[in-house]
Amino acid sequence: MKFAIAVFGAPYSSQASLSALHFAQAVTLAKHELYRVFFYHDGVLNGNNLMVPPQDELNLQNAWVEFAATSKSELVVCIASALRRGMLNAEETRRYEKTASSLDPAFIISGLGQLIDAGLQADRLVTFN
Amino acid sequence: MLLHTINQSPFSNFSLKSCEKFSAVGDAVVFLENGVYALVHPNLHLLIQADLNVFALQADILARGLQHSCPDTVKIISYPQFVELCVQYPKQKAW
Amino acid sequence: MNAASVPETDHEGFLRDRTDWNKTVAQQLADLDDIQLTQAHWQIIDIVRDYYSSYHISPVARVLVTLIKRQLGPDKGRSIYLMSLFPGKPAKLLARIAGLPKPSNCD
Amino acid sequence: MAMKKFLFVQTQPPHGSINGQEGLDAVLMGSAFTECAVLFLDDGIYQILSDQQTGPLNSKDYSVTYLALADYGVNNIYCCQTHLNERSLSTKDLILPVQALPEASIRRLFDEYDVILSF
Repeated sequence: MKFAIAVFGAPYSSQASLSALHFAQAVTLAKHELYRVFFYHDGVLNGNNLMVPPQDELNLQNAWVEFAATSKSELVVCIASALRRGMLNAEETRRYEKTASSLDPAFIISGLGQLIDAGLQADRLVTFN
Repeated sequence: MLLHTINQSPFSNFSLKSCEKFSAVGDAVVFLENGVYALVHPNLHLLIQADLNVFALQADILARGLQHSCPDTVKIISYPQFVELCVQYPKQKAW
Repeated sequence: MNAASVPETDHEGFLRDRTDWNKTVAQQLADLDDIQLTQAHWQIIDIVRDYYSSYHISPVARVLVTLIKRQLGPDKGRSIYLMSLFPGKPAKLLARIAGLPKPSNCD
Repeated sequence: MAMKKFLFVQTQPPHGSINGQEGLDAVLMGSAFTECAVLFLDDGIYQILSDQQTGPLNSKDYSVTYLALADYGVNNIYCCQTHLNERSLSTKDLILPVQALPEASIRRLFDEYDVILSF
């Protein structure tokens, strides 16, 4: 079965990201297809490659990147949500004349249409808010 | 058939009440994150009476020390079982 | 206003301060794409500015074409007409010239 | 297979968080793809209360953006009559025409739409 996951919560301030990560791992473990993980609202902050949690705590951004690498899953952040919250990749950093980029390259920056597409294409869209 | 997910504590949020109001016989409810505090909330039995299938995520229960307060009417599930529920129930309503 | 006093824009030609916008500035912004604003352009600019002022969003191209059709008739209410006046990416170009907020890339 | 229909559920009041505004963005985007409807539940109904004056707060007034839904082809807009009553509101207090439904009909909406996205 084809799954898609939407993550709406910021790392650490909400549990949404951690729950979604466990769920995503279970989806791929069960040999289901994971069509896309879409980050919206504060969920885009999961792509922040500047996060430095204490060493005895899970680094959620790293965990997502590792998950995406091993499962070959697509991580997509909503561009409008991301720009509003300062999650910029190199291209957007240039476009908005900023000095640093904050979005890990493992995360694809794209439009909200990718969330709608996930709802249309996947058999199941599961939201973690 | 709907799969309701509740991630907020019913002691500080209306999700449990809304879910009960807008559910139908045969729906499933999954408590996760702070939603697992529903296991010790006096209104939990309303969901059982309404013939809903009630589940709660084990990892969230354990993390909060609620493992000794789980009523028999609630099925404790793992993340893989949560995924399996999503297969059985085609639509999710996240409260 | 003389030609020297072009308000500050970003590297994509969007006004840094949208309150700097006026009809003279619009032509200066259009000059960056070698567009001479005609009455036909202004009809469209007026439509998007009115729309923004009423609804606080810029209409997406699909909706803009519908608005043009409703207000200017079926001959003009076609995306090819919009493209002929504002070639390339009409929604983005129009936002820039009409002094509306810079749209995010992937809309 | 028929195109899936989306139901967008607004549950948060405006300005206290950006959820409603970004939820509305999702509806507008969804309208480009498929049939979409909006349901206001609980405090979500306050998003479309008339006469919001956001100037002193310097917060964007997106309540008027709901008026654009018709141009975007979104014509099914619902709320819960009970939630209106609880807040001493009527549909006349709202910025756009909304169908107020009894609680039992809300459940039918959940059945009617294929994807439910809550904000």
